[in-house]
Amino acid sequence: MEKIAGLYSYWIVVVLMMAGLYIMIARYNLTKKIIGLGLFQTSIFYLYITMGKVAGGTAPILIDGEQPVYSNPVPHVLILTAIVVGVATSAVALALIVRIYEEYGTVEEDEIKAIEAAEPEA
Amino acid sequence: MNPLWTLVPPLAVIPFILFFGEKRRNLREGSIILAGLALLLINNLIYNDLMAGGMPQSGEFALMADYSLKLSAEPMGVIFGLLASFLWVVTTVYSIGYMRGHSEINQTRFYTCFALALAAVMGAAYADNLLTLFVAYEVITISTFPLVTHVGGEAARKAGRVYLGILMTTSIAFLLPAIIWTASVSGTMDFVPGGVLKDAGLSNGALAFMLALFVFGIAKSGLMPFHRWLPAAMVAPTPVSALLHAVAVVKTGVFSLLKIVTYTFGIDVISISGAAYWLLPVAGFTIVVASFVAFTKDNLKARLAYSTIGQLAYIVLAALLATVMSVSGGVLHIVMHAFGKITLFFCAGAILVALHKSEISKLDGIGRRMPITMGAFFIGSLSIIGLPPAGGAWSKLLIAGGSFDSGTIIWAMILMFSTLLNIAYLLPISVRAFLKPDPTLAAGERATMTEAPFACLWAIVLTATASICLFLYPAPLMTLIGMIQWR
Amino acid sequence: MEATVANVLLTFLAVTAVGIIMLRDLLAAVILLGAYSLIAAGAFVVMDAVDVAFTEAAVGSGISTILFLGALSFTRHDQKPRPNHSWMALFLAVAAGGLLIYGTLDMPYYGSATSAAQTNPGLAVRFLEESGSEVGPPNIVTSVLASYRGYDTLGETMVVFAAGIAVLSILGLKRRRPGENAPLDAPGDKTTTLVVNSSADDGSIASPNEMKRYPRQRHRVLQVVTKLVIPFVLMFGLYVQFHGDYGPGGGFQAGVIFASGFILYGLIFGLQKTRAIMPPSALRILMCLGLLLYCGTGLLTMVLGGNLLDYNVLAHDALHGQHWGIFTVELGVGITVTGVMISLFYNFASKRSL
Amino acid sequence: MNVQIPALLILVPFTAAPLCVLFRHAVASWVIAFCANFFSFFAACVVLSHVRSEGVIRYKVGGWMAPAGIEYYIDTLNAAVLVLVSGISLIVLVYSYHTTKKEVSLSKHHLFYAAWLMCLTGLMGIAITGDAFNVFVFLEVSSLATYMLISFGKDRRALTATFRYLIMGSVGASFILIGIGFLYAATGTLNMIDLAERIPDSESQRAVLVAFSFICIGVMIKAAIFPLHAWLPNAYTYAPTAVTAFLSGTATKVSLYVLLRFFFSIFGFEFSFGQMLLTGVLLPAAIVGFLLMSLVAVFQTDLRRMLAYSSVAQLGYIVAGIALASQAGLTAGIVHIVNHALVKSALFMSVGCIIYQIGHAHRPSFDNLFKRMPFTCIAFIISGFGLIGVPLTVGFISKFALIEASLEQNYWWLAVLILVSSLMALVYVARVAEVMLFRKSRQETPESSGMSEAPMSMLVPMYLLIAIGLYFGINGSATLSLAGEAASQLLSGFTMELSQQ
Repeated sequence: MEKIAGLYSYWIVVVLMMAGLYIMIARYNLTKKIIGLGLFQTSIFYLYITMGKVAGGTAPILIDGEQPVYSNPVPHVLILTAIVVGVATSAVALALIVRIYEEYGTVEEDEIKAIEAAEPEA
Repeated sequence: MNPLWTLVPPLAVIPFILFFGEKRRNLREGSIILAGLALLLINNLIYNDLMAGGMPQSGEFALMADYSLKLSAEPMGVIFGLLASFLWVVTTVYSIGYMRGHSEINQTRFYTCFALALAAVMGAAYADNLLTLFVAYEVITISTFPLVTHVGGEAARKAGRVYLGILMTTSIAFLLPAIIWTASVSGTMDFVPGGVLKDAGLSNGALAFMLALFVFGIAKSGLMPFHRWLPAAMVAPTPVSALLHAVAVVKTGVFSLLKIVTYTFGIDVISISGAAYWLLPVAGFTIVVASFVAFTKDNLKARLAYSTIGQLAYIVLAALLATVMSVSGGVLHIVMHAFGKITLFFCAGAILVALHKSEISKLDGIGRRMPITMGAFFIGSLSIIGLPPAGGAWSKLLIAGGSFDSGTIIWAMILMFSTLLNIAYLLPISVRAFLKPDPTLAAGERATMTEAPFACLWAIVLTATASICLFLYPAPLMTLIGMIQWR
Repeated sequence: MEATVANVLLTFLAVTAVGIIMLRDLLAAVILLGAYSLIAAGAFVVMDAVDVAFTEAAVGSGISTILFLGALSFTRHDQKPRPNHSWMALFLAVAAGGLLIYGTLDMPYYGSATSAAQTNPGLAVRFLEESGSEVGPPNIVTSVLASYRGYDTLGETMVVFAAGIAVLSILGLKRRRPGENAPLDAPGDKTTTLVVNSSADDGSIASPNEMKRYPRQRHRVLQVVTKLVIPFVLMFGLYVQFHGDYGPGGGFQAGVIFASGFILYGLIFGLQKTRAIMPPSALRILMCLGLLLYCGTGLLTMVLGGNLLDYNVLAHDALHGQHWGIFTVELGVGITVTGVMISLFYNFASKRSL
Repeated sequence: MNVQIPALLILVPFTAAPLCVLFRHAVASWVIAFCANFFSFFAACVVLSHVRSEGVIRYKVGGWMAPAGIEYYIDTLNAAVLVLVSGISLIVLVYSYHTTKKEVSLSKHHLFYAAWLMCLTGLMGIAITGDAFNVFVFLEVSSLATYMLISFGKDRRALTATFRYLIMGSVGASFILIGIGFLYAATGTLNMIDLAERIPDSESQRAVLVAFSFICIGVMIKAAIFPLHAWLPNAYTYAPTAVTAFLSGTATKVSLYVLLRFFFSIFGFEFSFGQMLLTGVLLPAAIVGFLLMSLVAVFQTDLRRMLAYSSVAQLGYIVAGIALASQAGLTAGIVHIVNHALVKSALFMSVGCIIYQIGHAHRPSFDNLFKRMPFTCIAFIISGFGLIGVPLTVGFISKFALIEASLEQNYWWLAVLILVSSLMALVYVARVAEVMLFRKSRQETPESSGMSEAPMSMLVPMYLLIAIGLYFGINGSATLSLAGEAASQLLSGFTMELSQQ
């Protein structure tokens, strides 16, 4: 029981991650894939932050003259970086989607494949 | 004399060939002949060093940490080096006549690859270890590929595919693993008198398997079933066929085998372990079948090609018998067969250039048009058959003797049987040429002399004479062979 | 209490995720994703990650939603229905998830104060106990981000920069040619008649297309409110930028907020007017300048005899040096992020307003 | 050696990238990129020679002692990777001057070279660092730059190829992120050396195991190891030619380096290969990879696609060497990383020359190629030999080492399979060579008869690379001893007696 309470949040986060991953793999719509990627990455951020939490802790900002319990700042720093990376990737992917739609007239993966298969080699 | 010098003339001449190009043909070919003479001289100096009791060798060049490229001159290599360099000069002279007479295209490329191949042959001749030998072996394959496909067109492309396919495939699939295996069990790749596998702790079965890998991996020796490349390669211009496919390429194959048998396995290891037990019948089979196939071929070069396959199998047989006498015979046969077969190929080329004929059935009566050529052809045939007064007699005798030495008479019998077949497929050509009437001539008309260009003729006479000389005066060769350290 | 709140939020997240999977309308899915990020940001606050929450709210539910909408407005809004389910994908996801859950089984429990991560004297403990005296800023996240792991942040800034120029190269922002005036965007493949937007008395020029897309342009109320709000947004951005040492915030968040001021303006008053205020070439220079400021700080520390990004050498006193270093570095990040974010918006918006 | 050189190695191309964008001038940006890259290459050479003579370099970024700060950890392996990456980039950069002119619109040249520099910075940043999370950051730098570079391809399929790479690459990167997260939870540290020390004592061994698996899979996606290679063929086929040549020699190689670092230095030999049965998973994947991909390559008609599949196959050899997990196998794997990079970049460069002049690389539509572009054809054939493993080329050295390593463990069947795959390489190279040499034009048009070779600025770098390849093919002991050194360092874990800086 203690285990379930202690690990519950991890498990839900894992499920969320896999939901994102599933969308990325299973959905044909390219935009939906990127939505999945967003979901996936946000869940990973959550995983990290969960690790850094200390029960009864407070945000890691030093307060003069007090010695409270601080949560671990390291995952926060890492995730700040990861968020930026995530949005950067999404931006590039969305730009690509716009261009793909311009070129192919569709953003469905299987339709694009069909169009490409009809094209001559290189 | 450092054997490394032997690589210099053929490599150094390549820039000259490219520089002179098609425009200054005389200079181009002159430079090749000069290089050939220089190479012959260098080989001769090495021979002198060896006779004076030295062991000329080059420095080591580490290709990989434990394995290096190294050249050294031992008697077998000197024989092969002398042979190849001598025949290079002769072939160059011949090909000047042939290529011009036949107005071949891309002669510069031809001579370049030719020189490159020869440098590689020198490397193989003086290889001091398996790695060097393998490198040279592959370079020969690649550098002769453009020669095989020289004439272009679909047929040449197909031939090239077969040529490269079989030679590269076998060398990568069998020879390379055999070499690496040897290295990993014995810790060395060097050629050592008496072999390196004596104490390697391999079982007889493993030894037999390894030997089989070597024998089939060296497809240049033309052993069946990996012989198809040789007839295929006959689409090449005749000088190529002559030097490369009667001398350099195929002889590199059997020479490598002899060297491996002597210096990697050691003849004692082979004869004691019975490693060759399963391979001898393959050689015997090749000897007989190749002779039969040759018999059925009407194209002169194709017949010669199959004859070569059979003759090479003699040497393979000699190597596998693994007695002192048989291996000596094998080494000798390299030389004897080289002179005999190159004469025959030269003659075939001369007939093609002079009369544009390549089928045996059309050769009736040409002996009167080309008496010198066909006379040489006859001498060459004798040498291949192994009859006096041509050199082939000695080597065949030694190999047959080796068969008795090893205690089985059957191989000697196969040799004799194949000799009969040789007679049956070679002599009729001379007979046709000299005795049958020329169908193109009206009755009573006298044939006019239409010999090949002088350069061709000169080469033919030289090699035919050499064949006879080798019969009369084999002593220096025998001395060299006697210097091989067997154990 | 905290744990309960976190778990409730987590459950919200799960519901939202299911919604994202199920919804076929992409627009709704994008909005849900924004909501997802916002809920996550809320949870981050509960878990004491205020800086992360700040960033996630600004980026995940702000910028990234805008980008998604930009892309969507250009492509289709709905995904095509597929009859078959992808069992393969399901299997992969379940396998990976199963593996992860297996891995969590002996992980330290949520909130554990004795886990390896919390007690490592080299990292967490050191940062908590020493950063005040070694680096200075009360906000430990800022110390770690800009100083201890300043090199990571350097890389992160380059990622932002890379995204900026990648989108620029992929979508190919049309450049204003010298001598060409008000119709800023030379029509590319499509020809559009530019009309003066009569309802906007400020004389803004918009294509009919753009008017259709941005009907709010005509809303006087929105315009007024926006004009009132924007100074505060920008002010807040500056505050976040320079107050990052003391509270949550820093260059990245500040850049995003600053940029969002411009984006807001762009949404309400149209792209052309925004471009007149903040021309694309200025953005390009901003993007580069920020990154160069960061690199320059690194070079300067090396010239002054320290290692790369060793701020101690920047002033006589180590703490002062750290202060200056963090200040410039954060400023660099802020400038680059501002430039990139506005540039991203321009690229997506200009693609369709032509 | 100046102590700051490792930092400058990264910082100079890093700074050069925004400068390119700032100047916005095509030629100027090329010059900036060239100078920066040249400096990096030079610095990498200095670092390599220093590492080999003086031992491992540790550089404290920000002056903070690891594990609180980030540090560079440079031993022989990553110094060699740095030299390789910057060297190949430099050579291809010179080569790219003309192809870029032809393939990328002039107004985007500054972006192109900036992306190139960022990619280079990212790759070198991955190689030099001693911090696990920093690997992720620079991986993303290089990834984003790579996406951008590929999307410059002229064919519209470049876009979809980029997108697919982006999806797979992001999954890979996210997996790595998850893995690093689990590692952090289990050990509380991010520094590689610290990780190596703490992993055996961690109380969360399951988490470590999961971290291992996820990092493995993530890196393998990035390295395009079979069966996770799906992004590679299209990406290599439709990217601008110079980009393909650049990436084929660097990107996957750096990912392999990361794999080696995690397998051997961080998780340690016993963990990776003892408990994890990695040999049972990795080796079969490698074998199926090189056999199947060689076979697929045989049937390709587009040269670049063929070479792309061949790349996946050759990566299989490297992985096989790694999976043997012995000094000899590791040496073979590492030496093949270098050798294959040299060969494959040269091959893609020669195909790039063909595309530059003819406009396509579709084998059945070549005619009279040797007459038109003799130097390019010779370059292709010589490099092709390297792919097959003909003696005196680098391919021979690495294949020899690999076969020897497999025989050493009595895996004779592995040796056989490697040879079979080499034979398939023979087939696909020979098919191209044959067409190049012998296919005559079907209709004699004036433009198809004369010689129309690619410009010198493309041929010279290509031949330079080939010459380097031949040099290391003939003097194989140079690379082998380097790789051997790197392998023994990997097998013995992180070196602790260091020249701290």
